[in-house]
Amino acid sequence: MQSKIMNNPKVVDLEKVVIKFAGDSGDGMQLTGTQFTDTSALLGNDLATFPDYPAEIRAPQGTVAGVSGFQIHIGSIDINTPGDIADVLVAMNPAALKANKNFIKKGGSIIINIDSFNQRDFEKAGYKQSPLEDNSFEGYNLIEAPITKLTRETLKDSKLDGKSIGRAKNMFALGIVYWMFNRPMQQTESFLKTKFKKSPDLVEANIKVMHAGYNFADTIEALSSSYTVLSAKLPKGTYRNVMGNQAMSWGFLAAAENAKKELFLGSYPITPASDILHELAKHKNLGVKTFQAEDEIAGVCSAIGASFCGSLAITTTSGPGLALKGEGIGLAIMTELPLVVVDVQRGGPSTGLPTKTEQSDLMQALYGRNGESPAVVLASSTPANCFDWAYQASKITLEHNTPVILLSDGYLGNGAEPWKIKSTNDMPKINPNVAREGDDYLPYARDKKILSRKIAIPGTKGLEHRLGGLEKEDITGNVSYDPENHEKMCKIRSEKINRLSNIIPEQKIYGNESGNLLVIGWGGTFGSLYSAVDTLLKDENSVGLCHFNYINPLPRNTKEILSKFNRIVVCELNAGQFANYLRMNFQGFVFEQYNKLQGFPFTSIELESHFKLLLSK
Amino acid sequence: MQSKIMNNPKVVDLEKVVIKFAGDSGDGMQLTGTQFTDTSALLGNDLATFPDYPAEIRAPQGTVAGVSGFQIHIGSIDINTPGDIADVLVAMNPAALKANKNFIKKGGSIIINIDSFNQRDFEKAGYKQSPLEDNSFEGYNLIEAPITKLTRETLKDSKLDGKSIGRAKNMFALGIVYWMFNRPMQQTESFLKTKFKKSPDLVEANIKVMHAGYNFADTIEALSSSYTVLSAKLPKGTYRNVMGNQAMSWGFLAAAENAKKELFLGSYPITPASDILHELAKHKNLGVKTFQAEDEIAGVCSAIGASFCGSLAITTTSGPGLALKGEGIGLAIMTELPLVVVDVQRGGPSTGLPTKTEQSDLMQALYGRNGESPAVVLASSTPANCFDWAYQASKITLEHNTPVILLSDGYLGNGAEPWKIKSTNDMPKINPNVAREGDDYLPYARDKKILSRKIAIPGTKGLEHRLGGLEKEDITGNVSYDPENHEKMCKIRSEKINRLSNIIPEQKIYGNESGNLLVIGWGGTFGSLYSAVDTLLKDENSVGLCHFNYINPLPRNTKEILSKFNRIVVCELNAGQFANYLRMNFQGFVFEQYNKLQGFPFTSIELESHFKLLLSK
Amino acid sequence: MEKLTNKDFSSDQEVRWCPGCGDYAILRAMQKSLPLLNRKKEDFIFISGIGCSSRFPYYMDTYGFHSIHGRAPAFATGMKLANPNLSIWQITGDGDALAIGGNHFIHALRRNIDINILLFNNEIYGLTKGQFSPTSKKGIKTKSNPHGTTDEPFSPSDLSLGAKSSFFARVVDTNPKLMQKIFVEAEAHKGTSLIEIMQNCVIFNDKTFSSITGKDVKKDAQLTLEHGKPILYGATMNKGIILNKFKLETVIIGENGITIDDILVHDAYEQDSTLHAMLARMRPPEFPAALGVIRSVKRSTFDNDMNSQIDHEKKNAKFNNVNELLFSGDTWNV
Amino acid sequence: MEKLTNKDFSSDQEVRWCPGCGDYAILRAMQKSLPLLNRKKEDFIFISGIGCSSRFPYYMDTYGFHSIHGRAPAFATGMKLANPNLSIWQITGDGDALAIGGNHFIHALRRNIDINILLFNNEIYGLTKGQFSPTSKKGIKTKSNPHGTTDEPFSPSDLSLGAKSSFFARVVDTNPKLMQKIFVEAEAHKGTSLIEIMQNCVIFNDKTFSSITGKDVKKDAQLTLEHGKPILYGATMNKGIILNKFKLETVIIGENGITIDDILVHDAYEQDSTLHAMLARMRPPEFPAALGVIRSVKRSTFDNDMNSQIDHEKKNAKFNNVNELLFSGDTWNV
Ligand SMILES: Cc1ncc(C[n+]2csc(CCOP(=O)(O)OP(=O)(O)O)c2C)c(N)n1
Ligand SMILES: Cc1ncc(C[n+]2csc(CCOP(=O)(O)OP(=O)(O)O)c2C)c(N)n1
Ligand code: SF4
Ligand code: SF4
Ligand SMILES: [Mg+2]
Ligand SMILES: [Mg+2]
Repeated sequence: MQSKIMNNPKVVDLEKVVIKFAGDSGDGMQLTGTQFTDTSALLGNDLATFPDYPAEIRAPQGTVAGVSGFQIHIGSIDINTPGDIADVLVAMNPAALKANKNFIKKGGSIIINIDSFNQRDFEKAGYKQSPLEDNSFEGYNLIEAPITKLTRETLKDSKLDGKSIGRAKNMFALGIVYWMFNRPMQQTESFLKTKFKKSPDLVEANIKVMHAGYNFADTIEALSSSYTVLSAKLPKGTYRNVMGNQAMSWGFLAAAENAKKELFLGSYPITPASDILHELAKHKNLGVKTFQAEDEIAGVCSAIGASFCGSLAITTTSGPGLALKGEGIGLAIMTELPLVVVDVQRGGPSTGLPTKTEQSDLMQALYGRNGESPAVVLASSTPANCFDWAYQASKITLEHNTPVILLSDGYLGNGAEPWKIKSTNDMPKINPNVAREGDDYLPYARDKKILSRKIAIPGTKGLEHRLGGLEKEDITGNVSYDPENHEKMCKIRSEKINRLSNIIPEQKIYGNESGNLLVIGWGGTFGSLYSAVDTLLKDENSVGLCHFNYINPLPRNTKEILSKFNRIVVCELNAGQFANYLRMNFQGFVFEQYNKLQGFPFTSIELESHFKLLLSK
Repeated sequence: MQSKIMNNPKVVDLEKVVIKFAGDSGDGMQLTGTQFTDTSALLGNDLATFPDYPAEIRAPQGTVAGVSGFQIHIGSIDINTPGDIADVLVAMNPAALKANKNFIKKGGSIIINIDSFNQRDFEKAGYKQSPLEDNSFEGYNLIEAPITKLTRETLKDSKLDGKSIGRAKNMFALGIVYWMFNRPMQQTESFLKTKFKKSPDLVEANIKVMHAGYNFADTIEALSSSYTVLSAKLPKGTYRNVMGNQAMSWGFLAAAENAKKELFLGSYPITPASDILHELAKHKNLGVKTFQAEDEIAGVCSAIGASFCGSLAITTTSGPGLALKGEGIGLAIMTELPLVVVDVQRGGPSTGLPTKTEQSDLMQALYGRNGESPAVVLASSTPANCFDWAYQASKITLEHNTPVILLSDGYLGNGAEPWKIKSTNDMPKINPNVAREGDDYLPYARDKKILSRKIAIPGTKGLEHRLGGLEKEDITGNVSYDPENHEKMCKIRSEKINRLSNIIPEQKIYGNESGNLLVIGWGGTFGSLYSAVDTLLKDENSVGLCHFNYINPLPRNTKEILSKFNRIVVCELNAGQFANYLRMNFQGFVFEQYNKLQGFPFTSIELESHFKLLLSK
Repeated sequence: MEKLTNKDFSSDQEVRWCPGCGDYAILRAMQKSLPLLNRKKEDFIFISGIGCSSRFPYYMDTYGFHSIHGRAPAFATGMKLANPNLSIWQITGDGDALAIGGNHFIHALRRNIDINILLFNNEIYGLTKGQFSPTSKKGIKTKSNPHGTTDEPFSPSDLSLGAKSSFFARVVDTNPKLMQKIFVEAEAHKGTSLIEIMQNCVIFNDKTFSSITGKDVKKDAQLTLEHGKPILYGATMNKGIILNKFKLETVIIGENGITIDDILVHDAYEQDSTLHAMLARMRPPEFPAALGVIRSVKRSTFDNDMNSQIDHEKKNAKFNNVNELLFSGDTWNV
Repeated sequence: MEKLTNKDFSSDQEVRWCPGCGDYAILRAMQKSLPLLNRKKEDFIFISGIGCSSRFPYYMDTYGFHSIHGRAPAFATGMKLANPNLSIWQITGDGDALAIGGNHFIHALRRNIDINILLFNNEIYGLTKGQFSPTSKKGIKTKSNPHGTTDEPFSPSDLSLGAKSSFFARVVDTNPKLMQKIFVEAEAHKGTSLIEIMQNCVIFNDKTFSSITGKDVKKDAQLTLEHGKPILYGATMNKGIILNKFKLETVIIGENGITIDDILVHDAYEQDSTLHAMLARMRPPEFPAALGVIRSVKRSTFDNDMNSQIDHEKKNAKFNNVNELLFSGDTWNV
């Protein structure tokens, strides 16, 4: 083996490190990344992760299109994004190096499986010749490890077949990285024991290879030292690592339990929302009913049917699916039934960039239906708080009997971070607004304050009534073509949502409460905006961050916040939809925009430098 | 027979008259109205009509829900709306009287079929006792005609069965009204001869009854005189009477012919858009292909397929159908194919008020799709100009290869007015932007100026290529997941539409070019806004009307216009969607709103009084 | 349980179909059938899409839902999964079920969700004023194709049997007795019970079924199947159906040596749908049209399978409440 | 016309299916078949929905359209109506065609629009990483139901025959020769030609067809139908299918006095689909699975009917251009 140290390795910042594992789709990089994540989490690091994989199940082996990556950001300090740029890259083949060449910090370490750096693989990656021979990676700490060879060597006495031996090489890479960051291997060992419990040979082989990698790193002295990232100073409590889609699923489970409702999901698979269906489908033991419908329309309609019959009913999808659900959502608005619609946004328009992230369904969520059809719109903003927003969406829909659209995105859904586990006992109560047997029931009579009607659930004696999509007569709920009644009902449907702003908390600001620059964001960009603003605040810039989770209605103090800053910039992963929405709602302000439409999150660096520019002008 | 003249009949304004025919759904009021319309049109009156019928095919006979009405406004002056309030009402039963009691001008004439004013019919209409016995209609000219009896009497020797005889009574009413307004009966006679050409008995009977009605009116002297409405001073030319949906259909026929394209319509029936399908289905002789699809999604997708293969392809629907088409429209945006989507709007949300008019699909047209997916949005504004806007939508979509959404509404679609026939030779040329055999074809290469790509039509040798909904690489059109490319393509798709504003005409103002109050409207409200502003202008108020047909992009001089007025009021039959859209696009203006959500058009009177209020403050 | 009557199932809403519409008779038959089912009034839901027929729920004094066009099977599926104790009746038209709603229709049948579907087949779009539907006879002239349709129609029986329908019955709107009988059998059947009702639209497609329902022809044009009984019809029930190789044939008992023993005996319970499909395809003038319960076979239902699975998982549960899940697996304390 | 080869139909785009995916063989078979059709290259369109299989058009150097999920039949219908001279090939998966796209699928078959549909049936959603599909075997464990599906699957043959399919063929992805033969026959058939391809997804549903395609079993587990030929199979072609009353049975020639004359002769042209459906339903272990062209019957096509109607109307035209229409009827001069 050979280790070309092209330069003295710069000392990586031990407060936080970004590591990216990259290889072919078949190289097991997602598993490697997850293992490193779990081990780091157990050590008490704060962290955030983001997987990045191709749209094809298996794109051609060895090509750039086929590269699968997993990025993890760990720190002893507050971590809010998976990091802009990697301190350490593991590249299992030339394509992985090529795909990530702009994502490695100058002077960072690159661990390379040198066995895959041959002419055939260069060509597959679209390199004419070895990228290691020219000067492309001068200034980096290049660690060339013969990972394939040493894995085979390690397992030469194993009973495994060649294919399985080949597959173990990710464990070698993981071993190297464990050594680099001084991490124990027990967590992964016990994981392997559970995962392959039916095949002790596999367990043994994988553990052996991981240790071989670890020992290899220990021996080669490719790095001047190994690093430690101390545990973060997180609030006291029990933690676990959660992905956004998983947290979202669990939030619904918790809400259903606390509302004493059965949870019903009607859904059709679509990237990147399918994992919510997968996650909930696991938990039949908690009574959840998941219905994989024939399409998105059946997904939303079955949920409305279940809602009418008393379930906490949700439907989950991504952009193109939301387009199909518009008519159904309109019916839920007219019939004023509880319903949560989750849109895990991806790149659009049309099929667009299905595995990439974006925030471009906001307008569709607000207006993608015929007629005046206002719905509550919420957005989660970190992988972990997908839990809270699923819970909150459920609470609102059940207590106000009005549909809620909850926006997440591919970045949140697939991203992960540690979550301080809440007990269901500590969550806000949920009191579904339901009529009971014996009530004097008029389907469209309303609570004076919150303006919501009570629903009556089939099976309840004496409350038989008919709902439907034709305009309803106020109070009775009978069909009505009366002109004045229609106008009145349109106003009620909209006012019901506006009144929610009396109930939801005031919008908070992070940083300065007034001053020079107000940074506005919503949904999945929280981490990057927070990091960027945080850095600026450390330099005592006059800046505040106002990040929205309530979109419709907006918090009641929004206007007040806007009026306290000289300059406002709205940052979104779209062409300016929230900025436009603010313009509709608040006249007399100038909303500048900062937008990105590249299928990737903002980097903190690009935000910082843009904000600095704004602050300096 | 009895004619109670409760008052001296006020002399009706001979410049213009509003007449409303109302009766049971089975009473043939639509036919009666159409006949009066056609006759008046042939006499050279300007006019506008509006049918108003129940959502049920036949609601229970004799009830208010079952009343079918047809309103016509004729004049020797410019007529822009079917009128706010009737000068003459024909009420075939008590329900018809009840349904229209607030729509008759104080002192106007009410012709009543007294044979239907009996206790049973009062009750069906929800009257406790005869509305003629109390003082409700004091101050009106009430003409009580025994229409049923006299019809039977007239036909006592006819060979027709009782049912057919009963059905002829609408002709009696028509005869009365023809007499009142001094109209000849020939047009209707020849109409009857064609319509019932297979049954000479029916022809004879209907003509006989109409004459009986005419003679009856001549005899009874219920009216101090009969009236004449002189022919209007319309520009020279050949005229015909057209309904909005018909005009729209014909506009597409003309566009296809001038573009040398086959016309393809993929559609699924829905009120109030179905008549476009019906109209186009008639004209197979002109080569048009109408495909009644299994649903709206197949409607839009078949149209996109036909467009790819070289047709001028359209799909027609109303609000709930547009909701279903969103995903398909997104694909047309990504593939940059020509496509016209017509939405004849009705009352929403959900099934809403299917037979009533509204303008509440604007936001859906602009934003009802996933991702950043801008489409051209146009709106027709009078029944007759539905022709022009269908033509213009076709021209834009074929020349710019980008989908166009054309908004109409139930009021325009079913309304009618005289149309000065244009020859197809006098219409603007249409030059479809198509690649030819031998061209050096790159599917996503663009015209530098208008930014549109060329389409290549299957069957063209050498231009084989693949389209799809995944993000396209600039120039080549290959699938691309490249971040920068995605951002670039999103910008191009939006810029392509913005550039159209260089090509479309500047926005015009009616009335003052600057001053106190700018009235803004769009689409189907033109007639009422124009009438109201016209009246105010006659009183020398400082007011201008800016009525939009181009919604996206907006005309390039819009901002300039806005800045010339002290006050701006945006008037819409929704909760303020265009006002919000203007707020997004133009900051620094105060847009006041005037909205109505009652399933009916604005009346000129309510607009006038509101504008006066604004002008006085 | 209190005894219910048809009055208990009539809502206070005025019925708004055209005079003479076949829908009235179906409504009456339904209101008379429900009391026979021995179920609580509050346990019924009528769910419909959009169409003339889809207004049906408004006239029933039960829980009801007049939803959106074509999607009723999806709503019904959600309802039944949410509460398997309910008796769910879907009302749908030929356009609603087979045009825009075709997909949900076949998927409901495939899954065998335990609901009852009444398909009001009038071979036309009534509510939107008379366009042809996917069951309209090829060539009829309607507003949307004044030159005659070029669409080959679906056969509701073939399509639904192809989609694995476990229960298929057919009736005409002029036979209230048979409707009641079938409604009761449909409710008893576990799984998706599909009932095709040949319904007359007096306004837009009058007499489309007259070759079957016409007073003059009906004795020879209708055949009512009963499980386990020989397949006979005619004024004196002297005509019957036999199977000759692979084809059905009509015969007259007593002629050509035919006796009652030659006549096919109806087996609605046979899993193989081949013969059911052939019987359902019979049409005048060659054959009488088959009415009654043509197919009724046992097959596990979707709602029951899902609930058994949930019960099983609950019994073998790793977690009994959400807290146990939240704190399970790899956690750590700070 | 210039002679084309398979190379002429290979686009410059890199094929991106998983190594070992059944889709590769189908692609190759298609590229070899098209030159046999004697059509111009520019007259082909490949239209697909979304799914692994739906990427197919990118790899064909013809006109192509990778549309949206489930809607390919609707696009194809518009294409064929717009230009009846084109040869249109729809590529679709079991999810694309039978889940979200079920409605367009059955309507295309009913109308008999003249297109060819290749149904890549791998009994799984490949692209979205392995959820069960409407053809997945009941009980299989997938991500979206880790406890085993409770969905009864569609039988593509029953569903499509129930929807009046005029052409139904079946083939396995391991038999390129038969694929080519069927593709050529499909193109020759006027109407909707449906070809079910049993396609292996190595990643998410590997070996789901192994009881049919397994090397060890395939001689006895596959039967290739040919019109007019007796239905024989087995390594030595000594096994056959007979019809016993209403059921199919397998027999061995020479045993129990069975001779070749007892064996059923395949009639793909028979209008009555009963026997086609029965043959298509055969499955191991009781029966071999039927491959080849199972049904191919003449029925007028939707595109042809529409065009004849238009031709007829043009011949009897009241107006020959739009101006004549605009100025027709009641007009007046000012
Ligand atoms: C999304 C949508 N598309 C179209 C319509 C218009 N529409 C309402 S009912 C109907 C068809 C009705 O036919 P059918 O289902 O046979 O019912 P029938 O009126 O004959 O009882 C149509 C096309 C609608 N309401 N919603
Ligand atoms: C509207 C919409 N819903 C869902 C999806 C996600 N999706 C894409 S392909 C697919 C199913 C693929 O299965 P199949 O058609 O069997 O194709 P295969 O991948 O197995 O070839 C799904 C659910 C989508 N792209 N669009
Ligand atoms: S239109 Fe036809 S189906 Fe509808 S209510 Fe009238 S008669 Fe009945
Ligand atoms: S996931 Fe399955 S179907 Fe898709 S490309 Fe891979 S092997 Fe083929
Ligand atoms: Mg119908
Ligand atoms: Mg599949």
